[in-house]
Amino acid sequence: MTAGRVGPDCSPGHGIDRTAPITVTVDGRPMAAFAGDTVASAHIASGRLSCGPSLYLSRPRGIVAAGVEEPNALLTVDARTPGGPSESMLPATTVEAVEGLSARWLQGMGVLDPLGDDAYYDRKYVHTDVLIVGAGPAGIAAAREAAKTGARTVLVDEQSMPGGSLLSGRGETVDGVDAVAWARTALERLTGQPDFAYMHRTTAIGSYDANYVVAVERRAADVDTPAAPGVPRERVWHIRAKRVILATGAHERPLVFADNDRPGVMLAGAVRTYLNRYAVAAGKNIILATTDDSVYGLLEDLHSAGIAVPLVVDSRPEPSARARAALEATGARGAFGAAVVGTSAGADASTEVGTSEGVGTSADGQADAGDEGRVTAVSFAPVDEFGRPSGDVETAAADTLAVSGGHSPVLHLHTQRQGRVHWDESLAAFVPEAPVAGQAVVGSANGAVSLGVALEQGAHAGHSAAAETGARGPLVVPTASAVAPGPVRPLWLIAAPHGSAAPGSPDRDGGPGESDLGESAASDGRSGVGDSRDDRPGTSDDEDDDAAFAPERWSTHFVDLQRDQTVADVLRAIGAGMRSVEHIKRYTSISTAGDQGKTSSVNAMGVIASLLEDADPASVGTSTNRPPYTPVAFAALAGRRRGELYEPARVTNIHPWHVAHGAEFEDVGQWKRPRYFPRTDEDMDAAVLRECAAVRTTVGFQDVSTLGKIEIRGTDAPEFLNRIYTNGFAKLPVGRGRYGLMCGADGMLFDDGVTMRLAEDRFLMTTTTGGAAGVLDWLEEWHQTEWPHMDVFFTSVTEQWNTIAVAGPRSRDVVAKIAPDIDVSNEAFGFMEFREAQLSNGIPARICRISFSGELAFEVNVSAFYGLAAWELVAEAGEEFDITPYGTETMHVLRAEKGLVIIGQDTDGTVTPHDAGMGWAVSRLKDFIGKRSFQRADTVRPDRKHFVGVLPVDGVTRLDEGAQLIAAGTPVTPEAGPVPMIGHVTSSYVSAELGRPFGLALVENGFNRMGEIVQSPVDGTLVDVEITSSVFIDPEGKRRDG
Amino acid sequence: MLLIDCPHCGPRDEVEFHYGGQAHVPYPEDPYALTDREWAEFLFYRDNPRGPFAERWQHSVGCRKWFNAVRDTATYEFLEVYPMAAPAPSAGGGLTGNGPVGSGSTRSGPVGSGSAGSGSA
Amino acid sequence: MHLRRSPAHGAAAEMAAASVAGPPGVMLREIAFAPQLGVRTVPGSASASRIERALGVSLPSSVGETTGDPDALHCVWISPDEFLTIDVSRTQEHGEAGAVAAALDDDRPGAGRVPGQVVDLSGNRAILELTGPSARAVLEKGCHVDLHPRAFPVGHAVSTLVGPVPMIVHRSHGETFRLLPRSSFAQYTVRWLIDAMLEFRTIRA
Amino acid sequence: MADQLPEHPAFLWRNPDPKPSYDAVIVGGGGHGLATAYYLAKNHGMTNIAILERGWLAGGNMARNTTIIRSNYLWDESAAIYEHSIRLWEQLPEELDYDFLFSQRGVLNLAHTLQDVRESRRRVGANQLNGVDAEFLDPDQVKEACPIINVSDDIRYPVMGATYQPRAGIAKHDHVAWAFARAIDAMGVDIIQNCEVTGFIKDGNRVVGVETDRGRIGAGKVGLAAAGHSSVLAERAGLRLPIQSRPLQALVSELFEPVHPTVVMSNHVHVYVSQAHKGELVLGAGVDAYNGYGQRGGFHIIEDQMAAAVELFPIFSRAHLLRTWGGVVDTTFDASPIVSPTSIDELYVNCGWGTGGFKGTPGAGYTFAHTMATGSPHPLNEPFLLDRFETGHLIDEHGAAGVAH
Ligand SMILES: Cc1cc2nc3c(=O)[nH]c(=O)nc-3n(C[C@H](O)[C@H](O)[C@H](O)COP(=O)(O)OP(=O)(O)OC[C@H]3O[C@@H](n4cnc5c(N)ncnc54)[C@H](O)[C@@H]3O)c2cc1C
Ligand SMILES: NC(=O)c1ccc[n+]([C@@H]2O[C@H](COP(=O)([O-])OP(=O)(O)OC[C@H]3O[C@@H](n4cnc5c(N)ncnc54)[C@H](O)[C@@H]3O)[C@@H](O)[C@H]2O)c1
Ligand SMILES: Cc1cc2nc3c(=O)[nH]c(=O)nc-3n(C[C@H](O)[C@H](O)[C@H](O)COP(=O)(O)O)c2cc1C
Ligand SMILES: [Zn+2]
Repeated sequence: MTAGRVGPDCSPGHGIDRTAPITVTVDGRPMAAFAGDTVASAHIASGRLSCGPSLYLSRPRGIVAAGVEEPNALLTVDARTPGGPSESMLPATTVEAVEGLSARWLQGMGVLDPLGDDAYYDRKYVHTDVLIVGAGPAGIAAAREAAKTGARTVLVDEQSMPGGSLLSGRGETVDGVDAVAWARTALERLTGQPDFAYMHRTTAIGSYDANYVVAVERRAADVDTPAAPGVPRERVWHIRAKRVILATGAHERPLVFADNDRPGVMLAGAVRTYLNRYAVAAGKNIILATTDDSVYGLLEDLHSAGIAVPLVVDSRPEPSARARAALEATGARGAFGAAVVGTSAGADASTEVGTSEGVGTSADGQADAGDEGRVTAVSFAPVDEFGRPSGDVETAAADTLAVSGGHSPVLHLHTQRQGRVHWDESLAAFVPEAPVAGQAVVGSANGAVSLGVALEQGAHAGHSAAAETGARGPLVVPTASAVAPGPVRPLWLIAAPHGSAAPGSPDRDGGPGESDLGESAASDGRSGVGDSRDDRPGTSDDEDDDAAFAPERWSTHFVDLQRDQTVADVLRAIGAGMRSVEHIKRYTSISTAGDQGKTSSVNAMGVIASLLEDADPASVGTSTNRPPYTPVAFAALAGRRRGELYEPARVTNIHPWHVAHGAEFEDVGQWKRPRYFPRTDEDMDAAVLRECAAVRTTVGFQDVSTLGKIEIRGTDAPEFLNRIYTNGFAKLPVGRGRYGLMCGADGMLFDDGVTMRLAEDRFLMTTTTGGAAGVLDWLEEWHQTEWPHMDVFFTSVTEQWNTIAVAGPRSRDVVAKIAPDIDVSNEAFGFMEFREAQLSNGIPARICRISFSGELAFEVNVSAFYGLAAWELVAEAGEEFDITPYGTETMHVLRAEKGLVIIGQDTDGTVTPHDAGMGWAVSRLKDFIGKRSFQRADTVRPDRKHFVGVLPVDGVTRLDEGAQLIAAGTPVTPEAGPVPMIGHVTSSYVSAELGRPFGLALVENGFNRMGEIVQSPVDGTLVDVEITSSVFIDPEGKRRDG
Repeated sequence: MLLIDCPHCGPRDEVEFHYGGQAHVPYPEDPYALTDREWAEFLFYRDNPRGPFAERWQHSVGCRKWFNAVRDTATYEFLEVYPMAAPAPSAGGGLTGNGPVGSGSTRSGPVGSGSAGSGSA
Repeated sequence: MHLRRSPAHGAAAEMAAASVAGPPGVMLREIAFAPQLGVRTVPGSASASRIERALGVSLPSSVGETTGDPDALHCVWISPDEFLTIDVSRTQEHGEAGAVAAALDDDRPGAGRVPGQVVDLSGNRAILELTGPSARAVLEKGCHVDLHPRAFPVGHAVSTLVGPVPMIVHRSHGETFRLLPRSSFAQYTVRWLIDAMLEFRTIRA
Repeated sequence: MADQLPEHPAFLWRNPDPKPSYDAVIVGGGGHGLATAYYLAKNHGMTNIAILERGWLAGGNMARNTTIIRSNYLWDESAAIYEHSIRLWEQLPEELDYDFLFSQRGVLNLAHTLQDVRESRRRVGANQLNGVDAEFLDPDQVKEACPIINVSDDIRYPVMGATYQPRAGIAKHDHVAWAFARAIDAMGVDIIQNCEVTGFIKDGNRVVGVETDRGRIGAGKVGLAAAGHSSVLAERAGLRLPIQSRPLQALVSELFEPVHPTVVMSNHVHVYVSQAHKGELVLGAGVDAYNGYGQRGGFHIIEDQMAAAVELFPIFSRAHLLRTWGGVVDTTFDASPIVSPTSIDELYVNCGWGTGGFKGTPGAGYTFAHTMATGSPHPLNEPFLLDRFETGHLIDEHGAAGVAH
């Protein structure tokens, strides 16, 4: 008999296809495998157990587990597509073997591939009546009962095939047929049903409020095949379920003894999985160590596969019926009331005992090159009633030690929903206290240790979950032969065989227990540091104890293999004063690695409890499980939110023209707005100067469709607007518009715009581009929550209309051409008026006289379908005047020359209308939102920051937007302390009209500083800046009428 | 992802909603009768209990209607959902703390309606 | 006619190319220029009955409900006092809202003005139509609402999100969903859908 | 073989039972409570004091934050207190004799829009005049400071520049707490864990002690440093605070070999990230929308954060999300803290540090200790009193704190 792959006569090989051989490569070493293998099973099949060494201590390590709980065997899987990325930190036990796969062992720390990832990932939102997590026997039984009622049922399981733990066993039957076949058939039958879905390779990673479960599906066995376009490599499922059934099974725990981290020390369940699922023998000569009955199935399976099992070390004083039967049948020796106290490796050990040649040791007794440090012998000793080794230590040769320290139900998804757990003494495990509302926990996850009970719990849960969603069917409970489990005797901490007392024994005096601490603290509440140092385990007046807790005696008792932390580390944390498991976790980093403590966290609690002499692990408190259950690639969670789909870019109907005419764009909220339209060889400054000059001297046009537009109707609309705007709107005549300001209740400006009165009870409000949605919400909020009695309705028409600003002295000529029906003369068509018109090409339009540049200007509004046509019409009509398209940058310059604010650029949420120089727009007569705030001490201060103009005195320096201002003569010595600042530049441009740079600023007491020279630090020098009015051109407003 | 039972549209995912902070905070009858301290209370002070909390939500991408809910801020569980005009349910006991309780006429301060931005760190 | 441009205008060819016929097919197209009216009124009120008379279709009364003919004039419930009418059998005309809006302003003796609002919104939203056996699967890549026929039967319509875009989703026929995002989102929505449809093209190939 | 973090001291603190009374009691054993006790003892000679912590020490936001330390705030008042804090950080490792991995690796705050650029320049200008090291970097310089950032301009929100504060950085949060705890324990301060304050004992308008689930404890002064739970506590004293408690989430990846040399924050796409000393990427994101004390939030927030991270850092594509969690942050209207006496005599509050109070730990402790010891604020926290909500003199740091206007 050899280690490695075994034949069909020795193993059912549930998980592999012996007819499909493949080759995978690890660290350059090709290995034969079968479809269905994992890299781990292929590696073991190739005769090796070793993986990368440990993270910090560089100790040799081997594969421990057969599933997601694997702490040691981490891989970087090389790119599968040319130019694709590699992926790091994948447990070999979860990487399915596929032809050509190549991987490398890691030392506990991954390497990120700078290539990024072009693979396709996506997301699905689905709803179901019943969601079952886990396709082991309990989950399948639940799915069967739920699905047959017609209830929508989804079953997810992280594995590539159904069956869960059944795949690890053999010979079990359900309803009289082989259990694995039963599972397969059950699912095949269900899969035909329209409202049933079984998703394999799908891990439920998180459980959220109201039964919202997030699951990640890996597409195929291949970790990174060139996916066909649109077929995701991984898909994230967002599942909202009426009922959730957790059938997530249990994870086996290792045992904590000296040198428990050697390659060859494996979880017993994993050894069994490798044997039965993958037809791989982990060793040739295997010792079992256990605290309950769970390893006896393995004993029988190994025996019938012809693998030597000389010994079972069982912590329980007496063999259970199950144990007795299995030992008798296999002829293995049972050492009861005993524990493994250490392992050794090397030729010396292997010579000691041995009927068989050790595996991993070649025929001449030398360790196989790939498996340095592998176990060659196991020491064990009887333990007393407190679990202390108390008797002669025996040593037996073995190449593998299969350990079972008990099983921990997988309750991550339960506790993520704040489900409570309690410590079940008889199982030595945390089990659900009660399920979360709308959920059930079944099978091993719920502490069921026999197949029959798991099936029964599953079936009942599936049946009632469906019934609770209104779907009924007859309940059928699958049956399996019931084996009553024997007792459990947990061992948390097994001292090394030095003959001294084990920790945690109650007869030991002066130990590190909580009670001692309590006493010493109580006797002297202010006990000094020195006193409490004595509370450290390992320091007491008992010399033996001192020795027993010497850290060096615990420095190979590994608690967390992935973080390389031992009992010595725990001792140290406790010695430092830490009592909470949360502190010890953070001090030692136990349970914080990639496996998140799946194999270590309960053991850590057990160890802590023993060291503190607490009764059981529960008394030290549990640490929190957090999503994700297993790690997920960032890219999978980003999904399709990449590149152009990252976030919507909103565009107007005129956008294609802008693109065609070479516009450079600016992001304003989600909108793309043309910033300027450079001509060949023009930079932004040149383009903007040209565009500005065009508007000031002839005519320009801009797409201002993005401004928010809200149509308002109601008899109370005028009054409503009066409350919203700082200035009055009730008396606005029909046919006219008015500029208005809005403040928050705190009195600070937050939006502005022109509102036109279309009829007595109808208004059209415009808002800023970025503020559009917020303003509509603001109106609705006040209406619905504060003034519901008012007759007023609001409808957003932002996208119903495209708006084209036509500005400049020749704008009237252009508008006259495109709207021949209307009289555009100044007398007939006054400022802030509007007209309904038909454009020369037949398009109906509403034309307003509004100016944001100070020039004569019009805005042409057309239904959005016509936006582009109207734009082209304007372009054509304006051609003879050399009409120039302009963007936001030019618009900003033009309005700045006129001293008009841009909310959000010239204001920052701390500016009142008065500060902005718009006290004229604040009504004294009526109340409005924010008005009361103007009476507060800080808002009545006369020296608040005011909105002013700034002119660099040298006439050439363009200040940075954002540049700070200081009073002239202020020493700029920040080293000596803060340099007082009086304000900052909010806007700054070069003006074609003024032939110089200029800016706008918020300056302390600015209205009273006109003409004052202040300074702005620019690149280490101080630039003199004159404070001026914010209005730079045409203060009388003559240009407005053309 | 909370599941929020819009009184008009039924249960929908949290992403469709906008949070509005404490419910039943009416705009003061006469703001000018308030001291600065009292006005500050209206602007900036909201109850912040751990446990049942009467709060406002708007179904912003659905029906756009505001409504009230009592939600446990410790468990995130919705205990009740009710229209804007309905009085605060008695069920929540001290759920509205010392905030003024209006007749369905409610108002959030800027805190409640402030958009949740990024954490700053 | 040539003066009009629909919101997804430039994407017609791409949409056609992305469409997959036959099982597991899914096809995408735009329904352009259909008249849409935004209606604000409370059903059962005097305003509502005037509007219903003027429209010739009754207003739906609860979430999800649509009234009228999905292939001609129909009305979508948006909120207890907000509705959208859509007529996919016609092209919008100038003054589309006029007649119905006028019903609210009725100044004949004894009639009088009533509260409410009717606004032409024909250009406000794009109408995209996703059809085929995989249409639901495409939408499930971004739609939080349950699209199972039991929860979302033919005739059902809701305002929700598809991906990051707010829109109305209307199941007009068995395998047909109409999607109505605001026009400025049309181009993005088309890109998003075409990307989501890719999988089905691949499967067929 | 990876390097292990520096070994912790073998002894940190005692676990005493509470005494019947103390000169001062600090409620809340997070970073701020610990730092307050430290400076009360160190600067004001008060050692007969206790920290009462309802759970395990520093298990609140102190255990949960993304550990970013910087002082490049916009307004003078903020820059002053945060810069003071950084200066204390710079001396603490030595002063506390504890290598808590304070690493001044610099912080980049990215600008993705023109308005971001304006605000960034404004902030940099203000910082420089306030003596805070700061500069504005263009995209190429951003790339130099952090080579793994995608600065190409064909992404949805290209990087248009960044502010850079070289003296900013990170520290190992738990170790910071333990460093303070060890120091104050040694000075005789009692750290009392598993001791929840359930009420306040008053004599007239003066607080004279607290009720706890371990009995009454007398106190000459009481300071609240309970972060996310301040409102709940204050209400028990009959005090209302302008605070809303919100969930804020963060996450870490598995360990990876170092790729990220600095700290990057982007308010616009809502993500911030550094690589901690052990090798895990530490990321934070947006606040969940609603009030909540659950120390958890919604997964959509995490997904948004992942999308932003992968857009900005393509190299993170196949980094693995390892763990997500939440804290409870106490937000104020102006995104600035409150360090203040209250209307109740000898009751003081330190709260409202919201999403950014880790960096303020020493500064908060320093000023709060001063306020408690003397009964009146230190000049540094004078602007951060409760009365600002009444006068309207807010210190609106939303820009710097990340809520875009
Ligand atoms: C996810 C996240 C990321 C963050 N990132 C950063 C960052 O990068 N940079 C930064 O500067 N800041 C950051 N912060 C903010 C920072 O964590 C907090 O501002 C800061 O920790 C608050 O001070 P604290 O440490 O004292 O709070 P906490 O640690 O929360 O301390 C308060 C303590 O009070 C205790 N307490 C509450 N009620 C009672 C009671 N009744 N009796 C007794 N004790 C009580 C709590 O148990 C808790 O331990 C982040 C926060 C979070 C949640
Ligand atoms: N203590 C014991 O003796 C012991 C221990 C283990 C198993 N068993 C036996 O195991 C069987 C229990 O069956 P069961 O159905 O309860 O469990 P199971 O272990 O058979 O199945 C659980 C399944 O859930 C999957 N899973 C776990 N978490 C998941 C997640 N988050 N997302 C997706 N999939 C996830 C697992 O991969 C597995 O396939 C019984 O036959 C029992 O006798 C006994
Ligand atoms: C900077 C930082 C780094 C962290 N690194 C890890 C880590 O490597 N592994 C881990 O499991 N958790 C890590 N955590 C998270 C903590 O384990 C834990 O989630 C956090 O302290 C909140 O506590 P809770 O999840 O127990 O509620 C880290 C937390 C922070 C703040
Ligand atoms: Zn709704």
